[in-house]
Order: sequence, then structure tokens, then C-alpha cells
Amino acid sequence: MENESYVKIITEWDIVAARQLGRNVAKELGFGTVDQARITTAISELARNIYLYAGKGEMQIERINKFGKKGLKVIALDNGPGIDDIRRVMEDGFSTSGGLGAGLPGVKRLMDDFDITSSVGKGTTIQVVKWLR
Amino acid sequence: MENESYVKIITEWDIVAARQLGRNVAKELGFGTVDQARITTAISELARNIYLYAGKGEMQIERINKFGKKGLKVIALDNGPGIDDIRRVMEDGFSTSGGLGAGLPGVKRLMDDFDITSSVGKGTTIQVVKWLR
Amino acid sequence: MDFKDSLESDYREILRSYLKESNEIALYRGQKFSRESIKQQISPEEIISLHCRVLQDLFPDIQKEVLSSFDFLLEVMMDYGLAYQEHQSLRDRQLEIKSEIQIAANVQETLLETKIPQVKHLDIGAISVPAKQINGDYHHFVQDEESISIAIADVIGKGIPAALCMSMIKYAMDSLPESRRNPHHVLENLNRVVENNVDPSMFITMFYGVYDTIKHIFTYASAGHEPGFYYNSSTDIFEDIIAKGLVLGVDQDVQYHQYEKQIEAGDMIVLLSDGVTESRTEEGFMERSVITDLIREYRDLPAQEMVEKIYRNYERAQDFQIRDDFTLIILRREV
Amino acid sequence: MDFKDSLESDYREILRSYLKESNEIALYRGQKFSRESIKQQISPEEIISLHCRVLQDLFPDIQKEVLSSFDFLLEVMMDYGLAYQEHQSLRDRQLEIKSEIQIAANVQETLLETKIPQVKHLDIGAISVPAKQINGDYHHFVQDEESISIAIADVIGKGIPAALCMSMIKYAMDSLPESRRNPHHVLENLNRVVENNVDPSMFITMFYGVYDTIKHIFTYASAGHEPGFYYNSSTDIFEDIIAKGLVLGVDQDVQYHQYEKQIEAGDMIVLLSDGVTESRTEEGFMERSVITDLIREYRDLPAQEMVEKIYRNYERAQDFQIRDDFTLIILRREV
Ligand SMILES: [Mn+2]
Ligand SMILES: [Mn+2]
Ligand SMILES: [Mn+2]
Ligand SMILES: [Mn+2]
Repeated sequence: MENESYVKIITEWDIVAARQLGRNVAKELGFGTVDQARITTAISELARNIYLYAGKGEMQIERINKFGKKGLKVIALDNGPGIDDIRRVMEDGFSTSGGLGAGLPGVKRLMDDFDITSSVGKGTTIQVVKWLR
Repeated sequence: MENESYVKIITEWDIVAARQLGRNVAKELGFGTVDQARITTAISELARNIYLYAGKGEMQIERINKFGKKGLKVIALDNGPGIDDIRRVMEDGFSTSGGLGAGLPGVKRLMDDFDITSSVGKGTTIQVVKWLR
Repeated sequence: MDFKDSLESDYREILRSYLKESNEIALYRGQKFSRESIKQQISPEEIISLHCRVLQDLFPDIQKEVLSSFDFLLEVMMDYGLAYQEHQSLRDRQLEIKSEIQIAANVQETLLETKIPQVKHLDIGAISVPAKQINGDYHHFVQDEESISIAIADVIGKGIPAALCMSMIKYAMDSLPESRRNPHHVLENLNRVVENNVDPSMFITMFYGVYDTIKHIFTYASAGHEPGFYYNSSTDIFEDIIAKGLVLGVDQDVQYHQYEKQIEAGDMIVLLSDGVTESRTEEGFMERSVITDLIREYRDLPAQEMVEKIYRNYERAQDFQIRDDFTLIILRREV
Repeated sequence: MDFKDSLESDYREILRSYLKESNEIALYRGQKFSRESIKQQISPEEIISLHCRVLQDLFPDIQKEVLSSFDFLLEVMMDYGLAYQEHQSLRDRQLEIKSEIQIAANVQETLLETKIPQVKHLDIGAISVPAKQINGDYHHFVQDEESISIAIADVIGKGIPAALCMSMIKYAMDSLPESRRNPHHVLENLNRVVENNVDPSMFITMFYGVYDTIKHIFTYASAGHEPGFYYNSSTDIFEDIIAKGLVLGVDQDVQYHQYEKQIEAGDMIVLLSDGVTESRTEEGFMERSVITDLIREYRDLPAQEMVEKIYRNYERAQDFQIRDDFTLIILRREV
């Protein structure tokens, strides 16, 4: 599909590549500087999670259009260990203040829609969307 | 004393005068910009408390020198209604986030030393010090 | 050289590289810098002041007004800095409360601990999971020579207040051993205890049953508790265990009806709290038939495995956000 | 036009006036702006972006690099923005927990409520104040025909876990009415209940006494509880009410000694928790003599006024930061 792009996450440099891709698409879609930074921070966090906890995975960035509303969708996919207790990771951790970054609750705040599916031993898929206002 | 200055707090403009005085003294003593802003914010809050809750009162700004350490001392005095439950007002209120300003816990954080005495019906005295590092 | 010392030089270096190449790598490094500075408890107003100093350094000919605009920005950022520091303090207090509640949950667990009776020809499974840290559901087994009694209760309200109520119920039950075999007496007694001791805004629903292990008769009464199910293995049909009765704590003088049911080999008694049946999912409320379908699906498993599997199913259907305490007891007559 | 709409124009106007006159008034207005923007939940990174736009507007010939330095500053401020938003959420959760604990405190108050006995020739005063919201001290009076019994207990540990323990103690006491007149039996029974039911890390100290209202003999036993005082009015001397005994919950088989004391007209019995005597002040620990001095000072007042005045004194000496639950009971034989 022409409106979809991929970045494989294997090394830390791929995090930067995913950020760059996300920021470019966000800019092209017409997001303002603050929203560009929010989208990039969310992507950074998701890619970093893959890099740190799953070892490798993939980030997909899509332009979407639903009922005339435009948006940017990010899918973070991995076949890593999966999350056993989703209830716990979605709690307002204390990750931000400990300098550990946004965490999944932070990603949820930065974006408009958030969806996670995970099964232990099989991997995790997180989808987030930011709508253009 | 030459190293002491007063501002009477009666109108909202006097808050600005107290701030200005505090900032000038802080600058003269050699505090950096961030500390100047902290001292001024603390003064602003104390003066505003007098203006809002006691009606009128006085702010004293002093240069102090103790064991070779230089500092700026602020005394906020009023003969207002006093504080009945000091335990409660020193709790981390939720004033900051409600846009109500620093509150006394905020003033305590902005400065190095903090001391309060209050009696109901007689008034309140708050003394705070910032030391030059 | 620690972070605070190298703060300015790091920041200058990263900013300079950003301005030169304007690439994503420098921004990524900026984010890492920010995490480190948060970890070191640098406030946002300090970042503003740092930015200003570094700009002045990188651009000696910068407009004077632009520089002094930073004094203003710093002033505006002061209150954000305070909110940020309050955050640290709230977070610490929150961790403290959390661990306090966790200790309370452990105390409660010890207090309310109950052992599943081991009786020939009966297979019993039980699970009780709190929605938050502390359980407001209660269940208790007592094993006597020729009977076992089963209590299941739910405080209206969750969390800490419910836990306090539940420890009351437990001690009230411990102090009425003589009348234990008559469910309606048990409920009438507890009703008076609750009425006398608990705030009028609190209610407790309770089901109390005694299973005669010789005659296989189940005798029970209910104080407004969510009805359980009786599974008839010969017809493969579930029926509601209906028992009328007012919730505990409303009226001092309530009398409770007592019911009896003959249990045959292969039959099951299913007791539960409303957390099991009134669960909301994205598609609306969960039907009671969802639970009976699951029981039927797992009926060949041991009772304890059954209740655990059903809970796992339920948790997933709830999107891992459990809104009410969940208690499920299954008792099956084997032979 | 609401705040968000006028955000940029307000900011530009205040900043312009600051740059022109560089006076304190503009900075004060800046602070007010900041409070309003916090109230409107504007994050710090939005302030940075706003500042940049306004600068560009006020100085069309601003250096390009200075402008793009703001993109970098914005990136650095992102994580601060997240911490700030987490603050909002933590604060909401904290308010929720606070109100839950408050409800629990009310439930506990209802549960543990006790009425001060009204007996001819006896004047009794009692006060119990929690350090946090929930009281981990417990006291209870029971009035019988020819005696009153007084229990005072303290859980090691404060807050919610202590509250759960205390409701246990209350129900355990309610279920031993026959042996109530023998303090050592009461403690031996409670000791077994605590030992069986409570986590081994929790201890309870308890003093239990029975006052014979005919013979004016006070019979008592103690499980490691802070000793009270006996005031001899004829000699004007306070002596410690010493009673040895292990705290509850350590050893299943402890036996408690029982003591007796003849009480004369004008004499006082003072019972307390360690929160009264182990208070720390800026000058170090408070001496037990501080309390006896205060009692002597107020001895002409009714017992209830005495305990309240003593509490006020104590609170002030503690700088309004109470570190342990405070319970004080004074009983005076009048004639
Ligand atoms: Mn409940
Ligand atoms: Mn329920
Ligand atoms: Mn205690
Ligand atoms: Mn204590």
C-alpha cells in the first residue's frame, strides 16, 4: 500500500529511523509542531519497548482517513515474550518521574486512540492513532 | 536597619512592589536568574495570601549573614484571622494544579528555610530564607 | 563529572549538533537528555534558563530582546515547576499509601482465610479475586462431622470500608457456632449485628447454606444475594437457586425463609457474587448464560480448575479491567 | 472568547509589554497567565511552542537558528509534559483513595464506638485521636451492674492494617462476655485469637481493667501495654500502674498476671497509649512527667475537659504533626 511504511526495529538506530519516519508523515499530514513532537515521542517509546523487551519487531506508520477525518496510525508489532499482566502495565506507573520514559500510559496520553493485544510467548501488538483536528 | 526593607500590603499593586523589592535584593546579593525567580514567586505567594486572607499586612525583606553564609530573608506579617489548622494548610494541597498558585507547601519548596506561627484571631507570621550557594 | 556538572556542556553540544544538521538523531539525544534531567530532579524552569545561557553562548550576537524574553518564559514556567515538584511528593505519598493498602490486604487475607473442605464424594472449587487491592467479597467454609456450611457475602461498596465490614462478618460468624446448622438463624443473627454496628449507608448481601454430607440435602437462605445455580446432571439443565430475603442491615427484625434441595450424583451447586454476572463488557452486560455455558464447557474438569478457567475467561472478556470483586464457588456431588 | 482562543494574543501582549518596559508588573501578569494556563491543562511543551510563535511574530527578523532551537527545547520539554500529566492523574487517584479511607474511618468509628459509663461517684473522660485518618488505637468501656470494664489497645503499625486488626479485637471481645470480669482471662483469650488470626509481623499491646463500683477495687492485667498512672490524692503522688505481660499474638500459651488496687476518694486512674508519652518534639522525646504535670495542672476540671485540654497542649507541642495515635482515659473516684 502506498500510504503505509515500515521500519524494522533491530538496533537502537532503528528507533531514530522510526521517529524520523513518523515525524515526516506527521508533518506532511499537516500536524502542528507540538503534535509532531507528541507523535514522535509516542513512536520513540513504542520502538524503544520493542528494542528493549522483545529484541526485534516492526513499526508501521499509516495515514488513515475515516468518515472524512484524517489521522496517523502507528502499529508496533513484535513476537517477543508478551505481557502477562496488562492490567499492571497500563497502571500509572511511576516510569516518567523515574526518568524511564513515558511508559504505555504515557503513550496513551500522547495519542488519541490506543489498543493493545498481547499473548505470553507469542508477542504484542499495539495500535495508536492521532487524529488531525 | 539599613539591610532591611518594608512593603505594606494593602492593594494588589503592593504585591508587585514586594516582588520588585525582593527581586532587586536577590539580584544585588548575587542570586542567579532561576533563584531570583524562585524568591520572587515565594514573595508573590506570601503577599497574595496577606492580600486575600488577612486584608492587609507587611512584607519585610532582609539580607542576612550567618556563619559567613549570605542569604535573603522574607518575613510576612499580618493581624488577620490566623490559621486554625496548620496541619491541613501545610499538607500537599492540590492548589498548584487547580491554578490556585503555590500554596504554603510551594513556598516551602521554593525557599530553604520555612517557619510559621499563627494564632486564631491574632494573625500569622511566616519567615522564609533562601541561602546563597 | 556527574550529570549536573556536565548539564550545560551536554546540552550545548546536542543543541549545536541539532542546529547544524537538524536531524532526528539530535532530537532523540535531546529526549534522552530530558529523561536524565528528570531523573536528576532538574525542574523545567532550570531547563529554560539553561537553554537561554546556551543560546547566548552559541550566538553572541543574539538580539537582546530575545534573550530577555527568556526571563519572561522562565517566570511563566515557575508554576509548572511547582506542579512538577508536587508531583514528586504526591508520587511518594501514593507509594506509601499503596504499600499500606497492600499490608491491609495481606492482613485481610490472613483474617478471612478459609480452607476448602475435603469430603468424600464431594468436589469443591472456590476462587475470589478483588477488583482493587482489597476484597469486599467474603466466602467461608466450615466443615463439621456430618455437614459443611458455606457462606458467601458481598458488601455494597468496595475497597477499604468493605474490608472493615467483612472482618466484622467473620467475627460475628465465629461467635455463633450453635445455630450454624440453621441458615435462617445465621442470617437473622448476622442481620442484627450488621444493623447495630454498621453505618446505615452500608448493606451486605449474603447467602448461607449447609450441605448435609450424609443425606446430600442442601439447606440454604439468602439475604438479597445474587442467586446461584443448581445444575441437574440428569437433565443437563441449570436452574437458579432462588431464595428471597432482605439484605443485611436494613431492618432489625427480618425473618429469613429457609429452603432445601436434594442433590443427586453428578449435580452441581454454583454460588457466586454479582461481580461474576454483572460484568460489563464492551458489548454491554454479560448474561448469566455466559457463566452457565462456561461451566458446561469445563464440566469434566476438577471443580478448582473449573473456577480458575472461568475466571481467566472472564478477565479476558473484561479487557483486564475488573470492576467488581469476583467470587465463584462450585460444589459437585461425585457419587 | 475563552482562554484557549485568547492564549496567544494574551501571551504576545504581556510579553511585548515586558520587553518594552522590562518591569515587575508584566512578570506578575506572566505568573497569573501561568496559573490560568495550568488550570486550563495546557502542558509545558505548548507554552514553549507558544513562546516561539510569539517571538517570531514580534521579531520577524529573528535568527533562523534561534527559532529552530525552540524545536529542540520543545522535544526536551515533552517528558516534563508527560510527568505533568501524570501528576493530574495521580492527584485524581489520590483524592479517590483519600475519600475511600475517609469512608473506612467512618465505618471504623461506628464499629468501635463506645459510650463513657455514667456511674455515681465516678468521673470518666476519654479521648482518642488518630495520627492519620484511621485510628490504630482502640478503647472500649462496658458497664455492668457492679462494675465497669475498660479496654485500651494499640496495634503496632498504623493506618488501614491496624484498623482491620482493631475490628477483630472488638468482635473477639464481644464474644467473651462470661469471662469479662477476669482481666487475665480476657487477655489470654484475645491472645489466642490474635495468634491464630493475625500475620506474625503484627502485634497488639493491650491493657484490660475492671473497676468494682461497689468496693472501688481496680483489677487489671496488661499485655505489654504502655503503663498508666495511679494518682494518690492524699499524698499528691503519681505512680506507674505496672503490670507485666507479653504483647498479644506472639505465643499461644501466655498466662497473664492479674493485679489489684484499692482506689480512694479523689484518686485517679490514668490509662493511655504510647502515642501520649513517646511523642517526639523538637527538643527530643517528651517525658512521662510532662503528662503528670499537665494532669496535676488541670486536676480541678471534669475528667472529660482534662483529657481534651491535655490533648490540645500535646498537639501544640508536636508542632501539629502527630506521629502516633493518641488515646488518654482518666477515671476519678469522686467520693
Ligand atoms: Mn462488593
Ligand atoms: Mn459485588
Ligand atoms: Mn499503633
Ligand atoms: Mn502507639
